Amino acid sequence: MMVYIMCFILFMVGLYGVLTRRNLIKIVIGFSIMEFSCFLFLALIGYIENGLAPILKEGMKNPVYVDPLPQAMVLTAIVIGLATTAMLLAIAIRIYKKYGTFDIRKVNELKG
Amino acid sequence: METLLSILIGFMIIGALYALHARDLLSALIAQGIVGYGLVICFLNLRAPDLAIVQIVVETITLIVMVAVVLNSSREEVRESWNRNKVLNIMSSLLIIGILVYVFAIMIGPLQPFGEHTTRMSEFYTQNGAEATGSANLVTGVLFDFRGYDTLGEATILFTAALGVITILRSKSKKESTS
Amino acid sequence: MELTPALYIIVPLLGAFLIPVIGHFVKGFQKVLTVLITLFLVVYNIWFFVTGFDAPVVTKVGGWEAVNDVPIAIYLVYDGLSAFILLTICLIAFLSAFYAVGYIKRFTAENNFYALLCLMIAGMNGVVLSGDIFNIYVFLEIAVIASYALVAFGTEKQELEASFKYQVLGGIASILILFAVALLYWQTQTLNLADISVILQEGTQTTALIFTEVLLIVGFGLKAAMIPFHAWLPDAHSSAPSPISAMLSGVLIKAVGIYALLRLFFNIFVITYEVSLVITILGALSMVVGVLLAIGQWDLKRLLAYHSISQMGYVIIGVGIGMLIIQRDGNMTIAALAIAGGLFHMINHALFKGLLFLDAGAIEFMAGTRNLRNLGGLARYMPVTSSTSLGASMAISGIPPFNGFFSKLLIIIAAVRGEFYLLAALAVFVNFVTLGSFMKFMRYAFYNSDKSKAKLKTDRLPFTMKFSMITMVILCVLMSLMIIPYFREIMLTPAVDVLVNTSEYATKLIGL
Amino acid sequence: MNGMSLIVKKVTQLMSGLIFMYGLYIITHGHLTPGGGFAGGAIVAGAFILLILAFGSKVISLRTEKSQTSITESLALLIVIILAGAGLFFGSYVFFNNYLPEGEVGELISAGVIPLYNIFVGMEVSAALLTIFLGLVIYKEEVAS
Repeated sequence: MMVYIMCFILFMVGLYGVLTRRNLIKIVIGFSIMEFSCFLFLALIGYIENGLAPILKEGMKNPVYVDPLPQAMVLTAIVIGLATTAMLLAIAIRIYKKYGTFDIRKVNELKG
Repeated sequence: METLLSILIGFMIIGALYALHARDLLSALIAQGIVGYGLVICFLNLRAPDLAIVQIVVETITLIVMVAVVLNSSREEVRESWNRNKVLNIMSSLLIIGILVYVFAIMIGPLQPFGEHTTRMSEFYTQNGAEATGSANLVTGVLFDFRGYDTLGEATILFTAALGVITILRSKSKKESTS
Repeated sequence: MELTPALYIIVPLLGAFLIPVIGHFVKGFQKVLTVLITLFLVVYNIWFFVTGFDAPVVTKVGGWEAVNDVPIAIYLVYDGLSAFILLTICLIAFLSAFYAVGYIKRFTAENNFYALLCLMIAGMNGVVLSGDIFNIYVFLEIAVIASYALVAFGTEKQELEASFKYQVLGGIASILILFAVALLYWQTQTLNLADISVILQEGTQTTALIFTEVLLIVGFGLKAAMIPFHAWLPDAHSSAPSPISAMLSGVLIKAVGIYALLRLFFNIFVITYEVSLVITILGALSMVVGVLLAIGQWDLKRLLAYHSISQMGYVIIGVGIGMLIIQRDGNMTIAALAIAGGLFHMINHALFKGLLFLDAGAIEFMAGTRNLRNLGGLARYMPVTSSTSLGASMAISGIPPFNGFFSKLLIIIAAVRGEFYLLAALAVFVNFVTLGSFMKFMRYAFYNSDKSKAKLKTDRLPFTMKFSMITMVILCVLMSLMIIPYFREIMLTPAVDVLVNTSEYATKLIGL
Repeated sequence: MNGMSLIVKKVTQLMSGLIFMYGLYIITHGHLTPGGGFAGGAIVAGAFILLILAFGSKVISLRTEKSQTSITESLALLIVIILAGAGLFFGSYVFFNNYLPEGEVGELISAGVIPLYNIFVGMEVSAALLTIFLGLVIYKEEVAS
């Protein structure tokens, strides 16, 4: 259970970063950390003790493979994370151009 | 195995904390690299070579793009003075994180421990997946055959993001002659 | 030809991929294609209803049959609830796309706009059709990433800020949902919703399951903008271009927020008292706080956005009362009535709120501002807009000939008969505040002293914008017919049946 | 963005070809060895990004390049969805069917449509990543000038 708890701590660190940092780039970093912890969590779930990587080899008798399904899910999730990061960065540099800063306390046109 | 992974994740947590608190944005990005590449090592230990390859490439490209974004901008992190409020904030967030982690640790108690995973949906994938799809790499078999629909969605998301980025970053948003 | 739900996803995706290629060379192609695609979807949907389908229609993607009753493929499930929400999505999408033909002319990069609109439709259809929890996550991301880009379409200061806020909160919600999916996979070793349901109905309520449910409520609650999680909605919905505001307020928060919550908490998890209480309380909070926040707004679209939160509160208390009654094992007819009221209000809200956002877009198009203080006397110059706004305002504040009255009435009757008197009183109270708020809107925008004459940008609206607005106001009246038993049995009853017979979803799917 | 020094340019010339070939290998052997369309596509995009970084953005016309990559990604995805939908209209009337013969496990030409999906998804991923990168670079140039 130790690994899962460590993984959750990593998740909370990312969430803390997203919610408390005041710099746009730091927020993007916090997001990446949260995503990484989710990927790790999925990969941890699929692991089987003494399992083999899920690639077929000749001449194995009754091999035990680790679960390939969470790995396929993580592959999908990695690409989704990449897409999210790209969108956030595009907005961030556009905001930098308009306001001249990455500080979100200065970005407050909308109120109420 | 479990201890090794825990130590690795511990290093990743330290890297993450440094990344979130570094003064200079460039060093923050490099510290984020610790987390990303640490994840690659974890994937290799978890017998997931496909994930390791994808993660190492994606992490590298993300780092390049983020460094390119940060380089010509102001790299200084916004200064915050140390006062009573800040200490209070840090204490309260530590407390909340502690409580949540404790709750999580209790809540997941009844589930299977690490390494004793059983399969239900992927039973068929590991037993007969290779013959059924003809692919020796089971992950590719799952990705493009059993769950090919997910993969279509995933490629579409990347397409959406590319379209979104060039839409957001276009130079003029409104046509001139509307009046 | 056999009816297949897969076309709901293939057709808009084909459109989205064709537009950047052919639209690059042929002028005007993107508009025609998008309108044709959405029109096709509406016709296809109505065809489904008319021929009467044998619910549920299940497509196993890849053709993999279940092994020992364990499904191994992704299922596309088209049942009464999916059909109902798909009709809402396609109808609003068609009218918004047709409206956009006239409205978006002022902006550059029209190709990207229409391609992203198609992607958003495909994403929402995918969420509604999917019978696989990870697949729901993937298609949800398509819809929300497209909407992030569309909110920032104008690339002004406000739009960028709103989009960033929306992305941060939406991203947190997505990651929480992914984490919950991982936890569910850990507990059940499967991703198929029907299979998960079978396992969870057999097993007991473990602590890990409660944790998962909390994560899912927070995640989808953020997407649906229930009250403690609403911070992004007013900014995002008021900053987007008007047709997109209509889509976001009208269908996106329902398809990716409310629908997912309904499907998961009615059909998959065992309904517990705590969860139904939490959902009802969140709904009541949204209803009351949303309307109170809306009173002080002078920005037209912001006012409408806050009313969206409040009206979604009606939907949520409708289904929440249904859940509470089912859990109490009380009278199933009252539960069905409450759920029917909630679902009916969902499609009504899509129509009248979409129409109001389109009207706001027309006002902005003509007068160049959406601050109510600077408007006035527009009724003389914009007869179509003012009359359709009047209809929509009457619908949203529950005045009899319009659809809003009947759905609110159903919810209130169900609340009284289920002995939730406080909720019924709150619903009536909120309705009066809404009425007051929309009287203010009508007065300041259309009937006050003439302040805006000098600033009118153009003197006539494009035909496509007028057409969409008029069609919507007619639909607002026609929807009242759904209270008549014949129409109710075609559309509303199958959707309600899916939710009331909670475990039937799994039993029908597993044997296939 | 200016180019880098002569040494970097020479090394990049040598390396980028190798990286490109490695990406192609990863894509085409996706069903036999670790990797596949996503990893290989990202590696191919990496080779191009390396070239642009080393030689500077003045060597190529960024805008033409961007419109080409964005058309490429649309076309690649169009082919993927046509491949997937083809099963719906002939064959067994199933969406996403693997309708080509599976062949023998372990051969290069095997696994039915999976290698085709790998190739076109790889194309899509590389084109999409390049589009994102070029979009950011073009925006930076506009801001600088």
